[in-house]
Amino acid sequence: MVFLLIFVPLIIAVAALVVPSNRWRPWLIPLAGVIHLGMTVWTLSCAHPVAGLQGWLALDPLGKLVLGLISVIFTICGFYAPAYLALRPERQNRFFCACLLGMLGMMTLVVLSHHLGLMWVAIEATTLCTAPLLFFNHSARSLEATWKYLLIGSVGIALALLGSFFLAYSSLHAGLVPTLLLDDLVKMAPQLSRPWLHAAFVLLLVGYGTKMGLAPMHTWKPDAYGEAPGLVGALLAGGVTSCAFLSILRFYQICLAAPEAAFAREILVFIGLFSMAVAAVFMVRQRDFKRMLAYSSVEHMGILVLGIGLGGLAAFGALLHMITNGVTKGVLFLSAGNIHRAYGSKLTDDVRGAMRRLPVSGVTFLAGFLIVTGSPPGGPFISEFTILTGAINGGHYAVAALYLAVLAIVFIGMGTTVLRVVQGVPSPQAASTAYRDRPQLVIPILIFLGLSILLGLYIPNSLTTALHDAVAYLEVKP
Amino acid sequence: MSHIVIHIFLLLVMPPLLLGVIGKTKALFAGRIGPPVLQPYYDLSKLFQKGTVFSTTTTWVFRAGPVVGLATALLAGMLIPFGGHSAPVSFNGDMILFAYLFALGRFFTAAAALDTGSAFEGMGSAREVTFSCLAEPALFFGFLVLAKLSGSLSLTTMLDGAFPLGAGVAAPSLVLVAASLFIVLLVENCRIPFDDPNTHLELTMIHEVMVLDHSGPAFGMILYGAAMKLFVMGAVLLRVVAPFELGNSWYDWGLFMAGMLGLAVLIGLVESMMARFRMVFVPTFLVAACLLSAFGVILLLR
Amino acid sequence: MKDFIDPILVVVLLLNFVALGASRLRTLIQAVAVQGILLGFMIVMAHGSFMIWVALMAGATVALKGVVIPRMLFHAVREVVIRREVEPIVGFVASLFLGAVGTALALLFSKTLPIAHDHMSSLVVPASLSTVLTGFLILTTRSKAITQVVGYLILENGVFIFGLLLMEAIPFLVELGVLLDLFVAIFVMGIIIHKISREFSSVSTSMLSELKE
Amino acid sequence: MIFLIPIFLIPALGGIYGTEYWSQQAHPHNGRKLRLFYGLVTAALATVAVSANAILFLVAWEIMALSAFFLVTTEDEDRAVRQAGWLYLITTHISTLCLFALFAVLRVATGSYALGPLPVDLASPGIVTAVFILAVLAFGCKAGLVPFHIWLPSAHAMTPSHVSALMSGVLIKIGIYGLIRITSWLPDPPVWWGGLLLILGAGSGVLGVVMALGQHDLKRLLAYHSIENIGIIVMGVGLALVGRSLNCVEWVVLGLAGALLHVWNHGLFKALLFLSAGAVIHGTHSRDLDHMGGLGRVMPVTALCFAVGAIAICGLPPLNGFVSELLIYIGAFRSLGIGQALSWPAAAFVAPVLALIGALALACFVKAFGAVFLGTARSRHGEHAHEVGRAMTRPMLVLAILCVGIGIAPIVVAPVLDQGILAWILDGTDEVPRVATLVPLGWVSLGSLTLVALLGLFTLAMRKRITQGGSASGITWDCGYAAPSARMQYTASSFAQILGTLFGWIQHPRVRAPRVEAVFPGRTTFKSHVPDILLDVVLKPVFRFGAKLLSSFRFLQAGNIHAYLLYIVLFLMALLLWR
Repeated sequence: MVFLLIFVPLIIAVAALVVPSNRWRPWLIPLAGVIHLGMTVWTLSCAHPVAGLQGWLALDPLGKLVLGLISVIFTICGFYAPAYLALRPERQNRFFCACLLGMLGMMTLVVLSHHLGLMWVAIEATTLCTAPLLFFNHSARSLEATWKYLLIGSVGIALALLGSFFLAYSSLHAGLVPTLLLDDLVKMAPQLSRPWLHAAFVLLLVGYGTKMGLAPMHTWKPDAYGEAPGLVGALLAGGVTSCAFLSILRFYQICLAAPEAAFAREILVFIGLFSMAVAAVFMVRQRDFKRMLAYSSVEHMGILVLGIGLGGLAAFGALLHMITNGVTKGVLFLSAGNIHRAYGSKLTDDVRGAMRRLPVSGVTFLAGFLIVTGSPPGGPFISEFTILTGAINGGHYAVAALYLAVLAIVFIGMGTTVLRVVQGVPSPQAASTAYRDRPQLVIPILIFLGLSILLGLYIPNSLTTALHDAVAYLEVKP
Repeated sequence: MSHIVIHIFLLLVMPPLLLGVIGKTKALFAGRIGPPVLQPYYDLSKLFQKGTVFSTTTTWVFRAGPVVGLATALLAGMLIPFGGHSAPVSFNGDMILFAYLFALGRFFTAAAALDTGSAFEGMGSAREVTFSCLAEPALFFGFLVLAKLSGSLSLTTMLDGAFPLGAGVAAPSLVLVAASLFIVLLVENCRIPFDDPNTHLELTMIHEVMVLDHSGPAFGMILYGAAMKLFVMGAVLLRVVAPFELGNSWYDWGLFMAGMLGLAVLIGLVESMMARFRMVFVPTFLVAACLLSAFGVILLLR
Repeated sequence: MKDFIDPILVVVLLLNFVALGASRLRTLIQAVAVQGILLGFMIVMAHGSFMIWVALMAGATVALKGVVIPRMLFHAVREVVIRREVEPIVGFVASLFLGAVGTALALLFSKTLPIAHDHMSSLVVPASLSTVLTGFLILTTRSKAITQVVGYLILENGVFIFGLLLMEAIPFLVELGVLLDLFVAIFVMGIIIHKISREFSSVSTSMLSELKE
Repeated sequence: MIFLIPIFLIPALGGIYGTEYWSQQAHPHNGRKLRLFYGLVTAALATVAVSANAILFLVAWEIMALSAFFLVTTEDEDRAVRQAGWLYLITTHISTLCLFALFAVLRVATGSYALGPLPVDLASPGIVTAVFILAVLAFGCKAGLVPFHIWLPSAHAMTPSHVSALMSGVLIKIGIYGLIRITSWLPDPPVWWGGLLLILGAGSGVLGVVMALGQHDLKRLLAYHSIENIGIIVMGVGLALVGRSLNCVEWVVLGLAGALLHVWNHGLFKALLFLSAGAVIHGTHSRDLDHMGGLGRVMPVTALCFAVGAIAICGLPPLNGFVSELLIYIGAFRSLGIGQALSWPAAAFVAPVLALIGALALACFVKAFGAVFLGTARSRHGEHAHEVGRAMTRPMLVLAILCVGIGIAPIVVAPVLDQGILAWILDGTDEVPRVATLVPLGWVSLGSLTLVALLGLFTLAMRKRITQGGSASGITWDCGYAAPSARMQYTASSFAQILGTLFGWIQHPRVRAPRVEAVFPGRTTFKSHVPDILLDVVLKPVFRFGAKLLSSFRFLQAGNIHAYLLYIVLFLMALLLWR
């Protein structure tokens, strides 16, 4: 089963390279999504532990959350893909489809791998798969974005590799058998050499933080999200970043087991707040609404890291936030993609009155904005509120105050841009483009939106249990 | 019961007399003989006989102005103790009703003035409402002092001359309040030096300019209501300044009437001796009145 | 065998300085290629015995880092570059100075970390760190896209040097995966450089600053 | 409970009104949307008022806030509407964030999301104070208390009128509801809480009415009066809170009864005023006071209703506004009996402040009423006005009758107020006096009835005299000027001019006045505009500066990949040196 989860998308990716028809090929994406989702559901529901390759691959409670999330996001995005690609008949989509599917396989591998080296390989592979996706538009701007993404991402990940080596060396130094197997490392964590562990954690945080888009390593994000199709943005912001987050969690787990919690928490809280603040700074007076979404992603990655750093209830909130944010980002990126298609521009100078021009996408864009900024009754509201409660519960009053202040600035900054886009009257040339909201293009968005609101109103028991399991798994007591 | 009848009788009959006394005082002071003291009664009866002219721009508001003005003044009069006698209507918080009744009257008088659509009347009503904005706090500071001194929330007991805290505590505050109330009285009843009821220069008037367009019985009602307002406020001031009682209730009535006439003479004297202030100084004096009575409150803080 | 590692590491460090001081693209790429080949040798030496997978690993490293990737880069240079100078943002002398400072820092920093002396040469950690820093230096101070690729390669070399300490811990498959990833990354970068040169008729990344706030 | 009645009453009446005011035929694009959110906001309001769980409260709260946002932006093609909506959205979101913090603190203190009184043993002073401050911030934003009122004028002015009625009549009251609820849960309030509320209330009251005086947009004017009335209500709450700290039950009863009754009353008469204003706007298609005039003759019902609302809002007898202000007044005067040296003047200053507010409100409403309904039309807008249909007049009449009803027979509502007060005083084991025993409501009724009787009598008398004496009609006497025109009337702006100069230091009017140079000056214009002191004079420049400051960090993301890589190195080194 474990292998199937990884290889089915890869096989379909190969098939995508082979299928000749530009028109039918995109349908492989929802097909892969559905199969993957089905297998995921089956895996999640079966009781016995899923593992393979002598502990190299295993599905732990954290992995379950992320696996479910990426599978759902990919499937919904998958159904959006054929309609989107049909809008771009002039573009050859062979590599696009293949890379998308390859990305799914690699993300699954990241989630499942319990060997830190293997995980590194998988994450680098997602980076490489993403590059052609970003380049889909073949414009000078997209070229530039791809270059920056690739170089910054690779450099960051190289640091993560160094960090992984440091970690292995810390076990070696302690006179243990050097290993990169997660479970072994957690077990022997208390004996690990502290200076090496510290250095390793910092390197890994910077490395995978680059991939996740934490400030100040986030610089590729606005460029990449700004130039990529909305579909890719949704997958990056909801899926790939979650995978990077997961990999940070893996190392955090080792730190907690070490026990070096104080050190790790301090750094995570600092980076979290710093990312939120940087995102807020750049969201103010942002004219490009896709770049704005990128900064929003930076902000929410900051929230995730902050919540984990605060620990306890806030960690629960952070894991929930990973899911709610991922789903809501789907709403935002796909809506933004539609708006971009309809207006042929993503600058607020040109884009006005989206609610009139695109009755569905415009409204979902606005709704997504409100939900992602934490307005009840959206999913992020519950998670952000839980993180706040966790912060106050832990006595971090200053952190809570900063958190709220940044949320307010972000709301103001983001709202200015979003309202400019959705309200008002569209210009005549915007109304004349061929694009119209079609069911295929909006139903995936509506599903995302429905999920997002549902999570705000009602969290299923199974999800709550899964989250509690994950927190318990993460915050092992030494 | 008989006291209530007397109260109502005095309230209905005596107000124009005050106007007559003021006019006579001014005339005598200027060395003229002046109109008879009862002249206001003649004026009123003449006005009530006359026909009325209504402007084509006016509505029911214009007609309501005089009616409300008179009715509120009358009702307010019922709340005030005349001399040592308690008011016919007295309950906790009646001073607020007292103040707000005049406000209601003002609302309609000013609205009626605006109803004519004339710039002059508009000017008058603007001035009226503006100056009352400053007069009201002064009045309420005064009430605060009285209520604190008497430990009561009703005008009758507030003004009964008994001060549980002792006259030594009361006197300084009362002097300040009396001064403040006198200013308020002059302003609210459009007397010199704040307003000139006799001038013909519309631009300089406050109250008179508001009623330029009223005629006949309506105008009569306005004059009557204005006189009653003067009377009622005078009665309050009188009790603050001189809360004396003679012991015999009938003598008390006599003392009250004498006091009111004395007050009228005082107003006449003030009007004769002072020139009208420039309009821009009126607010300054009202603020001063506010401060006077506010100091009255502060003195009680000891 | 392990005794040879130290001298080789010194050569690697010297190559860092060559890379920093190189004014011609060819020199730069050649320096990296030599570094790659030395890395392959060191794998064998670090392990101390000839096993099949060690030989395979070393062979793959030499082939990729020493031959294939440098050839790809040379090809790219021939293909797209009109001017074959390095075009530094910070001058060569200054870069060399910074590189020296970086190496000193790396030495100092590795002093603060406890090192298992009996296990391996004491030069591995500082050499690795200083190579990483050199990589960063080239990445941040050279304006051409190709030089940045080279910088990335040097950075990776630094990481690989550290990996010498952990031959037992890192399974063969993972090593191969890492190498494969590296290769694909460079390959994709090469493609992009090609596209950039067509798009902008220059490979200087200073042209690539269209996307900004 | 007390809040539910207006929550259901006013939207219902507004809904009927809306069928004509914003009919589907006239507004095909947004009519449906408007009605959807109108219903949604009502439901959410009711949910907020009954919810006993923090999460439910927040969800309902936000649905309410967002629906109101969509109501405000009904006509989003208009730039001013968009700005108003945006401003509203920012403030309401900040209020929501404060609520987040509030409920998070409560949750930490009690360990659950259930809302209820905070047990004394769990309440450390720090937590209680934090909750109180956050409550003032959050609910103050919603209620439009100065200095959190910035959103209110433009939001009220830009919405359809029945929505303004709903917002002003009910929505902002939910802020008061929250404040009253939260304060009732907290044990042992210190005196400064009440003092703070008194000061904020007084500030809102005076500032609101002074700003209202400067307006010449009818609905903005009404909106500023909402701020004023919220101030009055908060003063009542503050009085009650001070009373609770000092164990003076009478203050509590009077202050809270006044506040609660004023919540009702303001709901009634402000809704009435907004609906009347809506009728005027429907008839004239303008909101500018200086364009109107003389509508009393063409729109008699509306004029009557507006007059009733105006009298009620000024707190004049015999209408309902008087009763609630009377309660607060008596509460303030009662404080005089208490011997404590510094507490009674603090409470007692409420009385003169209320008097000042009342007088200013009167000035303002004479201005508004006069400028809209009296005199003659000042522009084309006014000339084409017509009376509105029954669907609009009937709800207004119902509200007017209710205003009169409460004014004349306040005793009817006293038991309900008693219930509310008992619910607020949780530890009310000792005897709580009834409202009716503290305030002579019977006398008030008697006074009001006498007044009405006198009015009737005098009216009859005058009518008789007039018919006997004969009457004629002619044009207004203009002191002999031969060619009067409608434009020579005193305008709303000129009406408020003297007060404007008195309060110029608060209003900061922006005036563009012509200089008269020649003997026969040419055509010229005069413009004045009173910006909101906090928003336009203080906050906007601050925000602009803030945005500029933040934008100055833009250079960090200048597109240079070398710089980006450098950030990574530097950050890495900084973190390595962290310990």
